[in-house]
Amino acid sequence: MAIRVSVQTAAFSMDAEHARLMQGGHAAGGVGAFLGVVRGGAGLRALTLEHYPGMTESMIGRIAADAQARFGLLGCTVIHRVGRLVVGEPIVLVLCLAAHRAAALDATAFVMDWLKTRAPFWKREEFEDGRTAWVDAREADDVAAARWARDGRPG
Amino acid sequence: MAIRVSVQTAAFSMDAEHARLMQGGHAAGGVGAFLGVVRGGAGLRALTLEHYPGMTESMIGRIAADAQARFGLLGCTVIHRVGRLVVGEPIVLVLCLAAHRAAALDATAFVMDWLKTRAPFWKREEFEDGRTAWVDAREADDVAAARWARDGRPG
Amino acid sequence: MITILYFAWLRDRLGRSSESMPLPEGVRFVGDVIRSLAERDGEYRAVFGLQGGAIRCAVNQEFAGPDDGVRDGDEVAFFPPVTGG
Amino acid sequence: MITILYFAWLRDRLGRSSESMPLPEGVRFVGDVIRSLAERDGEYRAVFGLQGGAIRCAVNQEFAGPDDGVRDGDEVAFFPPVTGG
Repeated sequence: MAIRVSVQTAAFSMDAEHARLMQGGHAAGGVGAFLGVVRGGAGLRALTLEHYPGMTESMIGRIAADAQARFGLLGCTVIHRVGRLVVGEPIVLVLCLAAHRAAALDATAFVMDWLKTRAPFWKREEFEDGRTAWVDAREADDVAAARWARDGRPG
Repeated sequence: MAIRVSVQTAAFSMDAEHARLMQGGHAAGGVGAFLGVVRGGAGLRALTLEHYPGMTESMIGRIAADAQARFGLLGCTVIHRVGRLVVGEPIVLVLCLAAHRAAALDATAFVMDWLKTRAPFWKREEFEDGRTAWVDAREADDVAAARWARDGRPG
Repeated sequence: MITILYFAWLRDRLGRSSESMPLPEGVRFVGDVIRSLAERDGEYRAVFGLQGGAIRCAVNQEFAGPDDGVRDGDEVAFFPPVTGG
Repeated sequence: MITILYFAWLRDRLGRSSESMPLPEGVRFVGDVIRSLAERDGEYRAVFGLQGGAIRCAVNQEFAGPDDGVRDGDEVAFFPPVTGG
């Protein structure tokens, strides 16, 4: 089981990450994935993402390890970008490798839900008119994460 | 809403398909994805995929349109390879673009479940010892697809 | 005339991927087509007689069952349960 | 000494991203640290007094609540609710 966590300013390649993940062997039947992008609207121009170096990587690693145990993953890659990202740019990539598609896709949802609520990132919005504002945490994200809580929560 | 369906022998690029899908505009928050690969084991060397040209494309197009309506997708790409594919090679790529991650990931599972049960593909296994055998349909796939049946089934 | 297509192990066993034939007298449904094919010799009888339950059908590229109609000019396909994805 | 880190709007409002300070007499829990910061002037009072409910904490990079302990040498971080992904 290969867990790969990266917090970086650079863009990422799904193809390259998939190729790296597949080195894990031949028992895999598929990769579930989510790629989050900066959603536009209401005059938004860009987001600037800030994080807590050290804690971010350890929290994401723990979430990935929990997903591996819970869904029997053969590999899990989480790449989260920080810095300034304009509308449409990728922010986050989660890849979960499993023998079967249901585990791969459920694990992807699990990792995203916990990433939203337990990984120390913050977003500052930057609008076309030059205004900036910190994004509030969404209560909906806590609800989404709580649905996995039967077996305890990451972190 | 851009639906793209391709049945092809050639490999595909997730990065290229993601870039194409994102041309749909700036309301998107993320892409749910599943990439299926040839799973090894029990001496398997390769699969040869055969399909029903014409019917395949129309069935997949219908499944994608159903997913769009049900989950409010902003775009959906389904690429399915045919021909001979060795263990570890990608078979199928589903990308679902949505405003929010839950819709994107649920739609991806929906498309995969119906693809397994309603798209006319058949697989012939080829083993290391030269033996070949047609793959039987899995009853589990019918069960997976049936969980979406509340609002009727594609096809 | 109707066009009949065979896929996967049906094609292998029957030794052909398609054929054209006049719509036989009295044949109005998919079930009638299956019965008329089962009346042939050799592999046809084995495939469409005993193993009928493992065969799926499409008429004009839509999934169809034994009670669905077949008309002159139709494309009728027979194949095993699908295994895509 | 403890190290205190501030992130996001806390850093903006307090005008610093970190500081070191001796562990004050009688301070044993996160809640004690928050109260001692709220006793400072200006923005500190506003941030740690009135707005305390909107602030999250980590001790040595683990999420922590007001009842969690703080010891000499710890890294204590204050930040708004997280918004990753």
